[in-house]
Amino acid sequence: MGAAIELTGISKRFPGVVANDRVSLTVEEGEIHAICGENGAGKSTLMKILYGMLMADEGRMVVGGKEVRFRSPSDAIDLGIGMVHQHFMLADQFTVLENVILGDEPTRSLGRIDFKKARAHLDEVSKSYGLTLEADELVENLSVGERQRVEIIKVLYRGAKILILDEPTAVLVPQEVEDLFRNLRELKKSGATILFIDHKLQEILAIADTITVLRQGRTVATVKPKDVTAADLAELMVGSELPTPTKVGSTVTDRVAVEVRGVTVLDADERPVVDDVSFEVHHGEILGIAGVEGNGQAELVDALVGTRTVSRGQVLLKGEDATNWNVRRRREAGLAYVPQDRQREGLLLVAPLWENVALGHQTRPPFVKGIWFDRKGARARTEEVRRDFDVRTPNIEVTAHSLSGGNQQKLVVGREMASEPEIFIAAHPTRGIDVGAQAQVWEDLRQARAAGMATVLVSADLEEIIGMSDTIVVMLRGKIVARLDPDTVTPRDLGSYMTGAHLPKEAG
Amino acid sequence: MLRRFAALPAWARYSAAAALGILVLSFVQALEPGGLERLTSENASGAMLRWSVPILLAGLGGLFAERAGVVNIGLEGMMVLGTWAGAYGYLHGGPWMAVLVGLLGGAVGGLLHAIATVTFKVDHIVSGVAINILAPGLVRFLSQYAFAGASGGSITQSPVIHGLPLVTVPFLAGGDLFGWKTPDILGSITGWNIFFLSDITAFMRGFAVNVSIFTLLTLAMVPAAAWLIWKTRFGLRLRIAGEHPVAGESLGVNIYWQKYKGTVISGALAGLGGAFIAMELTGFYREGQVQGRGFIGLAALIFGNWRPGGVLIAAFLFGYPFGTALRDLDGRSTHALLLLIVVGLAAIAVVSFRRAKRVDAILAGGMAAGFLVWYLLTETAPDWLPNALPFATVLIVLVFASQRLRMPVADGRIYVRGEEL
Amino acid sequence: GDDDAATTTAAPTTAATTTTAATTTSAGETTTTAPAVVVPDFCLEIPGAAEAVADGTGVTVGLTFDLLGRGDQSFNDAAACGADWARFYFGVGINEITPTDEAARATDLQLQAENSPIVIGNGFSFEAAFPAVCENNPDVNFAITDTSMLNFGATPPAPYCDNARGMVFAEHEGSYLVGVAAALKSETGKIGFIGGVSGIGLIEKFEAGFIAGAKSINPDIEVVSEYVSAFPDFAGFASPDRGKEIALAMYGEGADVVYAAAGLTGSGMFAGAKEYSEANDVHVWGIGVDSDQYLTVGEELQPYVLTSMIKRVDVAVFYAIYDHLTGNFTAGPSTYDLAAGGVGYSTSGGFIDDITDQIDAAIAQIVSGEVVVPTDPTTIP
Amino acid sequence: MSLGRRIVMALAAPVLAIGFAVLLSSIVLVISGSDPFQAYKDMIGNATRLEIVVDMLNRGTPLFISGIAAAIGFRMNLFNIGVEGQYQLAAFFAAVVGAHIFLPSVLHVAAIVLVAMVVGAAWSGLAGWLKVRRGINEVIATIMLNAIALSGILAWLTVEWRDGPLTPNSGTKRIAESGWLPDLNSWLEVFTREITGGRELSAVLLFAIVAGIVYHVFLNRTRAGYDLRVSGYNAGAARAGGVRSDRMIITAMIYSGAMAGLVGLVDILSRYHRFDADFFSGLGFAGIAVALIGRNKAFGMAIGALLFAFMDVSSPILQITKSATREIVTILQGTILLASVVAYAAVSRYRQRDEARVAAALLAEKGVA
Ligand SMILES: Nc1ncnc2c1ncn2[C@@H]1O[C@H](COP(=O)(O)OP(=O)(O)OP(=O)(O)O)[C@@H](O)[C@H]1O
Ligand SMILES: Nc1ncnc2c1ncn2[C@@H]1O[C@H](COP(=O)(O)OP(=O)(O)OP(=O)(O)O)[C@@H](O)[C@H]1O
Ligand SMILES: [Mg+2]
Ligand SMILES: [Mg+2]
Repeated sequence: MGAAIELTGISKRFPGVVANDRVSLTVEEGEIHAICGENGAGKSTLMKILYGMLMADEGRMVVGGKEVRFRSPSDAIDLGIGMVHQHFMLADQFTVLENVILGDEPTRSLGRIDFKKARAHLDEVSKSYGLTLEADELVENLSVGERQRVEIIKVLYRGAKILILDEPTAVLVPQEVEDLFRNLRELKKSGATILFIDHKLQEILAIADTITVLRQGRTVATVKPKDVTAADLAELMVGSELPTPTKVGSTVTDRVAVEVRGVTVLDADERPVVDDVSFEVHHGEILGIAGVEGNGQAELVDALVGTRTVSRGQVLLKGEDATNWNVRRRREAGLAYVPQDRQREGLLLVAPLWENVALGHQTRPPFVKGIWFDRKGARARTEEVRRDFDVRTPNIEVTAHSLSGGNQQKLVVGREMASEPEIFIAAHPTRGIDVGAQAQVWEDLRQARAAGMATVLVSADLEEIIGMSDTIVVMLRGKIVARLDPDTVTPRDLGSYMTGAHLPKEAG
Repeated sequence: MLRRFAALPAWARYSAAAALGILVLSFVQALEPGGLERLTSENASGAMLRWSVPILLAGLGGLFAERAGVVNIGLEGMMVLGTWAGAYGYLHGGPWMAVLVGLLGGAVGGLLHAIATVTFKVDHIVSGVAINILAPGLVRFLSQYAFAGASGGSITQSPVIHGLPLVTVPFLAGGDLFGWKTPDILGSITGWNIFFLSDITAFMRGFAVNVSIFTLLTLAMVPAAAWLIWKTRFGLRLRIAGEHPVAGESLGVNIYWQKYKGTVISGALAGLGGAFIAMELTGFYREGQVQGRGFIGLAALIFGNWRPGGVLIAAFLFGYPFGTALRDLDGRSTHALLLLIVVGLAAIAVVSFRRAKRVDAILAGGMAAGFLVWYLLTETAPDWLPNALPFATVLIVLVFASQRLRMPVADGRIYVRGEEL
Repeated sequence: GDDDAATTTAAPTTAATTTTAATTTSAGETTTTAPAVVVPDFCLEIPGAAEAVADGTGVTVGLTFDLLGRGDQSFNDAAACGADWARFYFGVGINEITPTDEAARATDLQLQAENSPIVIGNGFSFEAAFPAVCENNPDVNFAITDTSMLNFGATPPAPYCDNARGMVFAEHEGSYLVGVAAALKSETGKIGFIGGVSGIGLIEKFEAGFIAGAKSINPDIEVVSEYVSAFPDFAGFASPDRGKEIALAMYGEGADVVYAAAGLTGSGMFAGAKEYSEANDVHVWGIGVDSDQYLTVGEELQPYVLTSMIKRVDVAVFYAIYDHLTGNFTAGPSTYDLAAGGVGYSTSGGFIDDITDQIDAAIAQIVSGEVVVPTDPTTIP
Repeated sequence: MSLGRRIVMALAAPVLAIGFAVLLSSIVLVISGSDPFQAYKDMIGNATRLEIVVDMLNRGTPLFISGIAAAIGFRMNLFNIGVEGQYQLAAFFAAVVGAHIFLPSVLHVAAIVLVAMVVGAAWSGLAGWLKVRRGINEVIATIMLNAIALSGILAWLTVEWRDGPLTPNSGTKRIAESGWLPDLNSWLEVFTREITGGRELSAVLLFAIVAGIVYHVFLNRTRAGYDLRVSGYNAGAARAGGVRSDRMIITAMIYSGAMAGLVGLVDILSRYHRFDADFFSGLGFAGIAVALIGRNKAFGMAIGALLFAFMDVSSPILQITKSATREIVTILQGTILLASVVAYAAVSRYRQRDEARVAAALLAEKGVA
């Protein structure tokens, strides 16, 4: 049979970025075709072009043997293409049914929605694919896995024969990934073609029939899973050996820098999201916190930094009870912080770089002289950060908005490191930055560690956690469920602790 | 108990709330020294109705914009355009033309807001404020040419115009039906003078006696708006623009178009409200006659939790003290309203106390005590009270309830096609 | 000289244009015959105007309206009539300015003073701005309506400037007359009074006169009074919507004649009278104020305008200009009472033709001093 | 970006907006049968007279201060619609207190100013408190507080504290002369001829200048100003950076209200020396317009305030020269406002994109990946 989709020479440029550079891709009918690549490789862009959400600058698209030009997603939907986006596209305040039928509502006279018909159709679809859902439930009340099911049903409801799934596993726990894969295989059996984006090589190898690798906007290879190993794939993705974080010797001292004693953090509904957590971090030590996202790491970090109130327990910084200190006081005591979401918590996008570099340190030199904000000092420090952390920017007067994501991240890490902190709280410090910069951050962390900095490192990158940490703790549902030695633990082990497959070895 | 109440169907909830309101009013007026009957009279509800309609229209206007994610504090300006356009339309084609042109006048304001906020991505508040400043200047200028030549017209006012016909509903209030005078059911029951029951019928009769067709049409818009927003394709697509525009876009819904629609409808309704003021309340266009009703409409929208029924209740809540105070020839009705506030605050205090919200309970209790003292120490209320009362009421209610309100998630956010977040 | 007159007359004010379009030629056209000076036809004749002789050629009058401007069918139109008559008789030019807000009043007056030798400020709102302006322009004559221009801060109260005239009216006397009419026409024995703004010492005069006049006919008559707003909220003068609601309430409570001394708000009362009458198959009345409102409310409402208390702002303005032209301008308070023809009542519509004798009798009593009309409603038993 | 380019970018929006407004107004004037050039000539001719310049400065002063008050909020992403209520309430209390205290001249004036600022700050701070502690959006809160202040509190207190006989113009007791601010005529006359017509250049102008400088320096050059700005840019990042954005909201509202307190002082300290029915209202909303036109920048707002003042003060001449209707300035003002907010939004989006493009192009040039 022919190809379901044939893309040839697709290019897409954004201001300053070539997201897709003459990409070609052929997807056979009825296969599961995985697309992988680094962050920013252009995967989502390509898929959005295929789905009509973006228009390619150049290139040809052939769907089902016919050349097409999409002007909006409706055009793609009409040809049986459906897409599940990287970020959920669901309105919390809509019911499942409303979310599903939106844009394709069965109507009676006067534009009345025929809810009865819609519900019947929804039931039919969900039954035939074994995806059960409560049609009248508000999406607000659904779990992540359920939401994903809604997304998939949304696509199936429209009778899509070609499904695009953009990083569907990113938010799922392994159990849910299993379920998802089962569903995908079902779909394949019933004749669907599936395009599937993923970063996790093991998953790709497990499910894909064909794999296409993108790098810097170009197609670098199309391979069959049986012909490659994970390491091969990784090399295809980044163009070289993956740099591995390694630490040299131990610099752990006996002076405690951070002590967390039975800390509990409650969410808005008074449920514990961090549940009775205790640990110590010494000067010269890196404590890695591993865990599937959403298991309390973010809240724990907030509690350490002071942006979230601790309901029970204590946080001690350099021996002093800092539980009730505000952020500024903690920062002045030598704490630095790389937030996990740089745009939300790290940067002033509309402000020039030198104002960004002052943020969090504005009460101390070189940013302040008496009551005055020291612009000269701030600019000088910014130049330093730019140089030392290789922030690629024409000058330091541009707004943070105009930097690429990786450079934004480098700016944030650089500003925090430049303050020579004694305590460093880093949430995903290398997320979204290129290989060279990644190695650089690791090197900086190592140097600071040697100089006595105590680090709390939260990361989703298991290699990073294992390679950088002196001690690893694993968080699951708000509790510390394991303390592990990085020298002996494997990523596979770590993964099973994170998903709760292992019983906790040491109670937290 | 509240939960069980919330589970009732909408019509039952609204009737129960209305009955409760009238019950409280009956008590309050019975307690007023010397006794009163007028708080629940048909005149009271008639006046309330007249004074509520523009607020209701403004609130419904706000609803359509904000459901599409566009905050519209330009309602005031759009009402101003409506007052002027209504008068202009009347002078060039009579009352129905006034309705139409008033609607169009407001819609032009809405369109301007949409162009600024949707196409040019101007901050919603900024654009709204600009429209509020622009509108009065514009109509003053236009009046120079449209009205200043005519008899009775000037740069600040139009010649006299008239409203739509008044009707009295057959059977309910004894209106004529093809020349036959029907029985007056509500009137008869009121005549029996039974506590509470007669209060209810008297109050209801105010909705049926001598009401303008314009008023009736506006009231009909409430269920129509609810139906449109919750039950139709139009509404579903409008709402996605306010809740999660990117999701809508990803399913082929043109979000810009939704926002344009919502904002233009918003302006049109506000314009209708303006036309109502000019035609039905004032009898001509006159500079400054909107008097903040656009802002009150916005408050009604929030108070009504972005729902048509809620907006209706809020509009009544605002219209009632205004209407009552105007018909209050001896100052005692307004005084009785003080007691109403005491009752309301006391209820909040009790509920807060039972929910263990101590600060709220003390705050509400303290305020209730303050108003009670005021009530007991005076015999009439000052003239300014009705002007300030509705605003104070909204603020008080928001102080205790703003956490319970839920506005459309993406309300007020600038949406750029192709940009996530 | 000639040139000036030509330009001012060739650009007739808008109100004038409409009424006699036939006689006006388009502005700027060179016509051999000077266009006729027109006065809107709702303007009343000025008593004694025909005998007043003065030459105003080349003199401009700085006519400064209150915020509503010309065309308000009431107060400002009355002042405009006075000036229009002055133009008609004396050939003066008119510079009209309507301030756009409070802050503009002072600067607008100053601008007038720089361009005209006589400046009229219409309405008490100019009171605050006047003292400084009249003091700073000693060569200009100022006349302001509705306030005496006395500085009550001084003891005894003294005029602010010796070039400013404060023109006040005996509104209580005029209101007495319509009170008489109301009592004579009322069948229910209950009448109403709607005041614009309480607490400014002005509208209470109307109320007192009205009540006194009504009681002079029927001592048992019941008068319900209501003010639309209270100082410092001046919205009461410009809220027909509220006026209508209040009127409806009064008619609903049995009053069958209501007098509104509330500026623009009064038109709402007439609308209320119509609505109430039609809905209840009765005929209730409204009484107008300041100008003959029968002429301005529009045809549909005319059947409800019993009469109007007329305040001759036009007369005051006309004679201020006349006095200026003839060099007889006097400063300080000047009162326009019944005897001076400053207040009166209207008969348009003919609804009170049957009782004019009684009203005229009341006039005679007041003019002769036999009856002294109270100015404070609280002093009326 | 080069300096030249930056200047072009900065000026593009206002120039476009004003040009558009003038064009539109001219078209309107032509349609309505007037000669726009004559009208503008009359207005400009009038405005270049010394006396009108004084009027313009007097009118522009409160506009500018009101603009700053609004801008302090805007810089923090707070829409303080409540300047209107805040300044009137503040002026009232300042007038009442000022009339009842007797102090040596400088102290007397200082006390009046202080009262005005404190009252304005308190009323505005209340809105801040409602936002932070009770989650009420400041737009709604300030709209409600405006109404309560104006039709409630002021309506009540003006009656309670009025002085002298009941006349339409009665107001609070007049402030003793020690509490008056001397005029600046003699200063100005050093450079010009004598000012005629008894016009007095209000010394509140000096307050405005100082306020403008303080506003600029405080926000841009001080640490506390940095904190304030940062939480306006991005509250989340500010929090992580040790700025307590809750507190900043209340602080900003308090600063804004204190500034609003100064708005009414031209009337109180220089013109009427009391609060009365003639008190200048509407400045709060006009100030919002000034802030929007001036992009919250002190200099821009000064230009905006003068521009609006120019139009207000010089437009009545049109009623005398009869070259156009005076109301044309309302069109002009409204269009400038709307056109400038649209132009700013468009230019700022263009600039962002341009910056990103330039940044990326520069990088590509350097040959880095
Ligand atoms: N709307 C946009 N405007 C400008 N640049 C964009 C836009 N969308 C994507 N880009 C840029 O295009 C490039 C490719 O982005 P894309 O989202 O396709 O990456 P991706 O491969 O999906 O990455 P990830 O794994 O992080 O999802 C990136 O450099 C990104 O910054
Ligand atoms: N939605 C968007 N709208 C406009 N510009 C965007 C958008 N998303 C990204 N960009 C721009 O695209 C560029 C890259 O952004 P992004 O954060 O996706 O980079 P990245 O690919 O993660 O970074 P790097 O290439 O350094 O690893 C930046 O210039 C950014 O401003
Ligand atoms: Mg990316
Ligand atoms: Mg992606």
